[in-house]
Amino acid sequence: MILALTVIVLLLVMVVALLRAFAGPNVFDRVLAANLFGTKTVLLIATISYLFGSPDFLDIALVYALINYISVIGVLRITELRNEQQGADG
Amino acid sequence: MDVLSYFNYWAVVVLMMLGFFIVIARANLVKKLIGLNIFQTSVFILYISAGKVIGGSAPILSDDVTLYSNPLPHVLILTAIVVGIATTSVGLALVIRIHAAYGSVNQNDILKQDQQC
Amino acid sequence: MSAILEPLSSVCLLLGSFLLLTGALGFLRFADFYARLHACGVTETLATALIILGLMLQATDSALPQFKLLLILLFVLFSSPTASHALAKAAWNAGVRPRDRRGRRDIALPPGDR
Amino acid sequence: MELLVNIVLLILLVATAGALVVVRGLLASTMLTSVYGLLCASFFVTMDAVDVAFTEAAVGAGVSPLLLLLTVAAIGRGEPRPVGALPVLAIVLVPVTAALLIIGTLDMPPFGSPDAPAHTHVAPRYLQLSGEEIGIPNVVTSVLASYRAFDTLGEVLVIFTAGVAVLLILATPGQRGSARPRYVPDNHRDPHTILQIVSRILIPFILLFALYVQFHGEYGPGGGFQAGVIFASAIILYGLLYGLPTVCRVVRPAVVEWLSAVGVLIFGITGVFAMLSGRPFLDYSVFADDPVTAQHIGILVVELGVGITVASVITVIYYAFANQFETAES
Repeated sequence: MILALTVIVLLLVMVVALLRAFAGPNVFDRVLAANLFGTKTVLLIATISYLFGSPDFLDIALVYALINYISVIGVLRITELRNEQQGADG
Repeated sequence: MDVLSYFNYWAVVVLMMLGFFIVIARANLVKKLIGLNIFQTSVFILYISAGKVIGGSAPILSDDVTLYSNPLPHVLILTAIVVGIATTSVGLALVIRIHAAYGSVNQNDILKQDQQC
Repeated sequence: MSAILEPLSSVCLLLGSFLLLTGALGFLRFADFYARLHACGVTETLATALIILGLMLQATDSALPQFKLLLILLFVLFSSPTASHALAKAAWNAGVRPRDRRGRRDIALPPGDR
Repeated sequence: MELLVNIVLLILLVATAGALVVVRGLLASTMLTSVYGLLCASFFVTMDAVDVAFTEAAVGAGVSPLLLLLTVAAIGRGEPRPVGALPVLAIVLVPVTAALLIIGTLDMPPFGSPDAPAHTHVAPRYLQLSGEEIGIPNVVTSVLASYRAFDTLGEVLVIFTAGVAVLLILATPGQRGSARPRYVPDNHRDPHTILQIVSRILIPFILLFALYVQFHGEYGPGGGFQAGVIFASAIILYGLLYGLPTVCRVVRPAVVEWLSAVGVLIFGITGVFAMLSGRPFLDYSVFADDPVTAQHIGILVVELGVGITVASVITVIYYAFANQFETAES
């Protein structure tokens, strides 16, 4: 029961993150939204795995946590390097 | 007719059409590739939906489970995803080369430049 | 044993869910990027920890799920604040500045902070 | 509950795709692609496709947005252009196709019904007999690496070919392979100490986890494809934080290019090995007297080949793209 409630809350938060990802206004808001979305997905998968009683899903949650971190860092570094280059050129 | 039993298929159709729309309606080549990706994932979703059995569990054999989802679509799609990223990267590489040659990734600009030659 | 663990787990999950909701509300409503980052960056780490703790307190047959959850928790505790830090720094370097309460214009900063 | 999660996720997916149609900026599109990948992967989890979710998480939410972003960075974000003429052709064509497809879906078996045609042929055999014949719990791995290993060999070859193609397309004249770095990033201005230290702590664990996924694929979700992508993403993380020249010193481009061929060769030689003993291609029974042990060895070797190829091809692709990006403006 309480797990189902948590899942619903998580889905709600995912909807909010998605709204922010659509709205922007700048790219960092979208990155933040994607990051929030990623951590919520980790929790969602973990909770679902208990709700449905299949602990194999936890490996996936772990992968999500890793990938989420890597992609956020990647996005930031690439945008930053781009700005540096453009700053050097302009 | 039970709407819920067709909901997955319709979502697939909508996704596929959104991808299709991006591919034909947007002139930017990167955007076209994103559209192609959406198209591709809609096919993945179709396969995986077809493999689901209600009440089944993940196809990892265990003594206390009797009903499993179909493993065959999983195998096909698992490899298709990795192949998909490999082919997408070929497409992106081509986009980079096109940009180097034409100075643009907009299909209309590229066509215009081609006509001038 | 489970008579203690079960309510404890529920409390953790509920508290975590509540924090998530508040964070999401702030993320949606706040005026500028840094306020939004603050809203979800701060709540996120605690909420994640609470929810994972709540799940760990759920009864299972073996200890393996608990161990995996612990790994997830450790990873999130490391990576989530780092990601928030990186985001704030990148946004600052890119020229995003805090805004006033209505989100209309940038707040004037002392010259040294620009 | 299961159904509710399923429906909500699908609606979110459609909404994200819709936003991708509307949003014009390429950076914004890339971030939405990442969210799309995460949603897709969550959906696969609710559909019990754990292995697929694993792969989609690593690819759709990790590698694919990064490559897109590197491309966008290499070609420049692109100036906002005036909205062109209404795409009349698309607006006419898309609803017609959609209508036809929806009519087509009405003939499909209801979602999730256990007696759909897809579940009555071949699949029951895999589910019932793979436990005895192959002896490993994860049916997806049995099918992937044993029953349909030839199919998988084809997929691995496609991935290898894609890697070669990217190298060929992006190789600039006078430079053997495009992955040789020329640009040295200015790390003094912005050293990113916190990021570097945290990532330095995390990277060994990511690599360890990749190995766990690689060798645990017989018992739980995982296998060569997933492990390869996770391994490569750890290398990508290192490269992004320490710069392309540094990561090229740690993982030499020439070695990676070579390894991508080695993986395919391991897979192929496993097959040829069986032929040498007079058995069909990719028949694992030559490896041991006990058929189940033989299957175990065969699957382990084949998955290793897959893992090596996938990891190195994705690293090669990353090198090629990152080099384009870092040399793009200078």
